[in-house]
Amino acid sequence: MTEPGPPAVAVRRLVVAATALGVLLAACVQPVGPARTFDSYEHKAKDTAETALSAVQTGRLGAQAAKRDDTFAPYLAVLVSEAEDEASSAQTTFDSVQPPNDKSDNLRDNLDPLLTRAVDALSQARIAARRADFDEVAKQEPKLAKSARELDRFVEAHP
Amino acid sequence: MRLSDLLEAEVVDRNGDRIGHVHDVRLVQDGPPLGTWGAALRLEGLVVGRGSIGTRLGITRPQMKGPWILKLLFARQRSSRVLVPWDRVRDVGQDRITADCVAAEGHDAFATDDPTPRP
Amino acid sequence: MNEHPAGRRLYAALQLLDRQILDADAMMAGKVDDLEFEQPSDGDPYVSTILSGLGALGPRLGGRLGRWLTAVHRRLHPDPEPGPARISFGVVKRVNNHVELTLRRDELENNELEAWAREHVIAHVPGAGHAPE
Amino acid sequence: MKKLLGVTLGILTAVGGFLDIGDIVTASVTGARFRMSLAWAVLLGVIGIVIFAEMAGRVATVSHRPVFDLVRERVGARLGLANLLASYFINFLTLAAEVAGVSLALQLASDVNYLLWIPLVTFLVWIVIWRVKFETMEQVFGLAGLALIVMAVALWQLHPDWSSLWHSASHPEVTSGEGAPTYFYFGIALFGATMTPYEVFFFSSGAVEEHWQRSDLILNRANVYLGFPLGGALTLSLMAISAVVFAPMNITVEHLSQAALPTVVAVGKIGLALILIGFFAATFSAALETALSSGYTISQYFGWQWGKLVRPKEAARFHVVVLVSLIGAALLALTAIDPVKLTEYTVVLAAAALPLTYFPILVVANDPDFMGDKVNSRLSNALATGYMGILVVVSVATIPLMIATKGGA
Repeated sequence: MTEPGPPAVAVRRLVVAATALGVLLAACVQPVGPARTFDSYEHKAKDTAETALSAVQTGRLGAQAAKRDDTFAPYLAVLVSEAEDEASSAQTTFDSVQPPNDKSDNLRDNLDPLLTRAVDALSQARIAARRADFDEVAKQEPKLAKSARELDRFVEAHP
Repeated sequence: MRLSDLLEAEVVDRNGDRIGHVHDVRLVQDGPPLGTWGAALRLEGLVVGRGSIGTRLGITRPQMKGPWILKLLFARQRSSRVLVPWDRVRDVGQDRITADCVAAEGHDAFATDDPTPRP
Repeated sequence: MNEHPAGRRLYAALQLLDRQILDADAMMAGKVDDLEFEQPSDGDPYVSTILSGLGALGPRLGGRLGRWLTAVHRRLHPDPEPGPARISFGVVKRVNNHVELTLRRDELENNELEAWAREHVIAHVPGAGHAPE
Repeated sequence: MKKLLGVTLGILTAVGGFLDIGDIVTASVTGARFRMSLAWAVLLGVIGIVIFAEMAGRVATVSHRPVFDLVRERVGARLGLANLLASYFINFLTLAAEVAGVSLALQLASDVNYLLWIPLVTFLVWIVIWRVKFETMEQVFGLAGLALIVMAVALWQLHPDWSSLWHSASHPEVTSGEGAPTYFYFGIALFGATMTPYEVFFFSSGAVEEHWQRSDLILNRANVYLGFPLGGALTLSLMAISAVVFAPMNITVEHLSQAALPTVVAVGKIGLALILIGFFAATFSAALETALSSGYTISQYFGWQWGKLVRPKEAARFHVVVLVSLIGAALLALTAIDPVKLTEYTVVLAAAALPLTYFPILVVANDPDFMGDKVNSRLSNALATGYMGILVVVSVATIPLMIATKGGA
């Protein structure tokens, strides 16, 4: 009478599927693996630079909007601060990867200052935005533009 | 006896040969009077056959308007279905019903079915 | 007023089972979760009762979830070993897209969960007695 | 005017369905990454939802039976229950994401962390469901969602190279630097977002709540043919402005704040104000749709009285389900789970479950016992059968693609 019939099987399958899903979702949160070769390290460096570039460009658009008085301070503050978080977490992640050899050390020495300048410029912009000081935000635009050029060059140099 | 005791039960003839599974139960309104409803729904017979998805979905009824590809897909199921009149049923057991007829004697479940449209 | 001429045919699984029940005020009052047949001393069995609610659905589904639904039903019921909620087919008004009854749903046995939710939760929230505006 | 207001159900459903928190970001992400080369997925989805929502609305109008009622009756109590559990699970996760999404929209307007907004947003959603009449709700949020038209204005203002956009849309190809699995993963995400089942749960239940009669079938058509394509056009506008502004600058979209940026660039302060209102309305609509759908699906499966038309006391179980789902979703949202990621996954999961919802609609729409002379035409049957094929392919391909691409990373 209490023999599990087809519905019990269906429900059990569903539970299994839901569990598998949970594992899957967990797996989708990408862990940072170690880099064992220069190539994989270079690949990580390039990804990091791309992320930082995207954040800096986002900040630039925000700074340009501030310059034209085209935005509201709270929105600008959220935009820039999220971009800053993006860039700085990319830097933190990259810095935590062990460079596998000397060549990799060079690469790291090249990229790290670029990342630091990017995060700095975004921080300055964020501080000014939180104070609703659009002039000060606008002043970061050239710095951000320069940072974007540097990062872009780095990305181009490492296909 | 509950409807759920009949549905999906296996039906065998008096030789123990399988006829199929109960997909549906046909009722006819000519039983004893019941309150405001009127004549009760009498159990006329069991709709028995292979495969049941088409029946469950109601696609195998002749009045269904399509989609033609589904009707085509389930046409085989429909042709395999027979009506076992209740007076031929000898025994209703756990998941197994014995009917006093051989499979070949059954007639098409829908042969006498008038496609009565409802208001 | 004879909507169901004698001799009308119905397919129980297709046209009755799992269908929505409406009460005399057109309020939704559960599903036809199962049907019960009465076996008279002479003649074929006929549909005597609609079984509705978790007490009928649980056993029909079987398995762990079915048992769980049955347990919920038992929990909410005053009797220690309650059967499923029963609605005599004699109070059915008509069967079409819905199964319509001549009774109101608070006169039915399958209303226990609704009554429980109303008394223990919803009635305590301000505005429960007014239609949204 | 009254006629005009009659189509707000369709607008609300479509805006809340296509432009909820995850879909806003997904449309923006795909625009930035693939320009218009995934526009076909949105188009395919819009045509599909138009076909099936029209059918579901017609069935609800003629037989007064909403979608989940049909699901239980046609696929049976067992498979229906499995579908219910799956639908509820997906719905619940989406609700959590939308509660967070509304809060994110408020964060953009206030610079106050979104987690602090969650309790207030939860309360607002509940009070609307508890106290506001269905029609009022649908008109207010449907019309507020129209603020998103500013995205189309922004596209115009950006003076894009129309022929290049058109070329990208009409000659779809996997963008260089992207893998084919990723491309198709996002394709499914966009397709799934336009066809999410909660839209038909909500739309068909709404038709019953509004007491549509046979004479309102024209209203059903108007809602479907105006509302959903409008929602689709807005999604495509967002994709296009993201493509125009972000793709040349190598910006990848991660946040809701970025999705608003092209409009700010093109239209300025007014644009920002409108798009924030639009984001709020769209995510709030999605929260309402999913919260109500959690109550609709469970109540319709068990046959409980549901709906906003009766006093809450008379639909006690329905309101308990909605309340409990909402509180649970708010708690999940408060764990700071990323709402954008959450909806991306739920949309893809929903895509895997699509046939279970749409198949019973197709069958019942052909049943003269329910529909009388309003059964499907040959054309809509042919189209719908074709879509069933697509849905099956999508549902089979979805999970492997999700694993292969690590969720589109």
